[in-house]
Amino acid sequence: MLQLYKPEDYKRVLETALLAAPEPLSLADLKKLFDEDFDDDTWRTLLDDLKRDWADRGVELVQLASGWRFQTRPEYQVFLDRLKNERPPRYSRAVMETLAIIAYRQPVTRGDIEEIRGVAVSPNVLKTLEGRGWIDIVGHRDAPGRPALYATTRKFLDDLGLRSLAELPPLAEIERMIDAHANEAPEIPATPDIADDAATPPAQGDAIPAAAEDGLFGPAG
Amino acid sequence: MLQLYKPEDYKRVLETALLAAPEPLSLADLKKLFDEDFDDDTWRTLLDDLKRDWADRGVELVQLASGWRFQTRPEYQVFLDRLKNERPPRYSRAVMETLAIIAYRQPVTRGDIEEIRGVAVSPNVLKTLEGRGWIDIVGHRDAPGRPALYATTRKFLDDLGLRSLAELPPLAEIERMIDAHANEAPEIPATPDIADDAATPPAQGDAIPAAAEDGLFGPAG
Amino acid sequence: MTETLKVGAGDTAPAETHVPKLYGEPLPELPRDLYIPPDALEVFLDAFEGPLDLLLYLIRKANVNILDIPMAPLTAQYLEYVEAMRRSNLELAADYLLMAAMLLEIKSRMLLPRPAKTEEGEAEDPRAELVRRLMEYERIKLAAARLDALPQVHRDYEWATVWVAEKVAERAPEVSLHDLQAVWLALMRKARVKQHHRVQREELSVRETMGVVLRHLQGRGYVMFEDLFAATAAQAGMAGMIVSFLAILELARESLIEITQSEALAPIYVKCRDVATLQA
Repeated sequence: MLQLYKPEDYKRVLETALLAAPEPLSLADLKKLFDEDFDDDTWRTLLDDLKRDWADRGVELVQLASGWRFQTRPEYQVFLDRLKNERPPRYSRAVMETLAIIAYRQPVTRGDIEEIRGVAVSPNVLKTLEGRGWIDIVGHRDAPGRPALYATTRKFLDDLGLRSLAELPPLAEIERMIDAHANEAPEIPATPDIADDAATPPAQGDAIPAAAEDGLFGPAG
Repeated sequence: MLQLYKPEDYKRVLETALLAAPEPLSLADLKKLFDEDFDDDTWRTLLDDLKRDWADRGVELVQLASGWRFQTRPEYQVFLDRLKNERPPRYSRAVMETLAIIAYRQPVTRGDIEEIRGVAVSPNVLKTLEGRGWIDIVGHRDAPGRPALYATTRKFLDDLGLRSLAELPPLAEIERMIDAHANEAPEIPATPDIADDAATPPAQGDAIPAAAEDGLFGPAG
Repeated sequence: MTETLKVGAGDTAPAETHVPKLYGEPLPELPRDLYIPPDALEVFLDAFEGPLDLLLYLIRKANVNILDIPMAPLTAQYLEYVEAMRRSNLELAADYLLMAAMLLEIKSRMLLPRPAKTEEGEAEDPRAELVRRLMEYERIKLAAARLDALPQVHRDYEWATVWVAEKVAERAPEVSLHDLQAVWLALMRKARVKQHHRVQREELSVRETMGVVLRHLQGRGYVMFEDLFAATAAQAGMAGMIVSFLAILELARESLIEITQSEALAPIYVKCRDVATLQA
């Protein structure tokens, strides 16, 4: 049998028991581990020490009402979620279309969105996207009612793994795809320059909303 | 979201995921953790490194048939047993011999098992092994009655700490030992361990009573 | 090869003495280790997994060569065991009786002269099948013991199971670039279908497009050059794009718009010259 001499040895048994236990272990449980009968101060020292050992890890030792247990830190949840096979919830069609319109046509007003979608846009849709931190208001159009102009945020780029809006699937390319599908017959040869121009997204795409925010390119007035 | 920069950061996520996973994680699972696509060498280095980090602990990182997993070292079981209300039962010889036949001779029918053991196989023996998830039916032999063919599962390998059937204690070695023993002149005492192994009736506690186990015939007349 | 099984030297003589006869055949020697008190017989029986296990025990105990089993004493011992069970009114497993018949059959065949050698070599030994089965069983028996010795989860070790501290916050829907593109593609396709007849009816003219461009620029300040194309191309495809280009050139020539570019290859921005006068 494994012999325990130093405090380290006891701590190792403690750690092993806590890592293997499916339920929190009370101090009474933990005391069953060893023949020796430590006083509560010693136990406290052992457990505090162990807690400190795990201070910089993805797992931490916590004390709950029913005892001690190791548990994952919340910051690591996002990684653990990736291992789950369950499908993540999805946004409604209205939310996705609105997001796509804002992403590709920003800055746009609610009216613009409604015009493209052909239906009224519920305030909830915009609230959902604002709540997620993916869109925000970058200004107001100089038009009757001064409607708010929406654009996508840096968080939207981060969450979709984009460095800039320039990395969105290019518009011109998408439209060429539509053309290829829609009017298969009359192939109009495009002048290379124009096609290239249209296909090349702006170099600092994400600079546009920012610029509008700064008032540089904001509504003329 | 937590940003990962150094190999240490990745290792910490890996460690957290492996400690929290209810099942072994395959390399394919682990690859889901990160956006980055590491090559297999990098993965091997990360995992080997992590394994080394745990070299002196009561818990170790092991590679099993279905992936990687943290498990406690057997030396610590004596402590962990003190926290348990009941010890898991040891399987009877009937169960273990049936398991050995399935493991080494798979796929086999119940008839094959009876032929090798020389006694009828109780349905309870197969049910015990199926209940543990160690064997299952993988097909039927094209013979009268279409008897079920049994084979061992991935869980059997996982639960016994094996990566593949190739890691089973080799039968060939056992055969050499038998041969070595058999070829000796009868006057010369046999290799002690073999003679002991083979000639010592099992401890009573191990054996399920034959009457209950294999079904008895009427009194000999 | 002696036909008697060696018996452990320490064995004490049985208290009971009678002439051992099995099925009328006297035994050459008493199989001493088989004299078991009747109440212990059941325990003894339980210790064996079947006739093969019992035979292996007898063979290993006597330390004889499994490839050259002395059939007479082995059969005698086995039958004595079966007889003892019968005397104790223990129920006998069919498997034990079947083995008894097999042993007797082999023994009787051993007494017959061996048939002539076949072309392949020696004639088949009547014991061959029994030996094959005994060796196969012994292999499995050892394998079972080895398997049992392997560390087993929950018996010899445990899986590490760290609690996953799930956040209470509900999981946000995930959106991929692909989703976004697919939605946009569908929107554009729908828009095209809607506008198809209009485009066919109306002739694309440069002047009309100049109005579209101006309207597009209205109140927006600087607009990306590309966005102007995107706006018109959505309506009339490649032909529309060419017309838009001409319209923009014409607007610039008429000083209605301002086109700026900070440096070569930098984005080109377009802006209305006089927003106020163009406001509707």
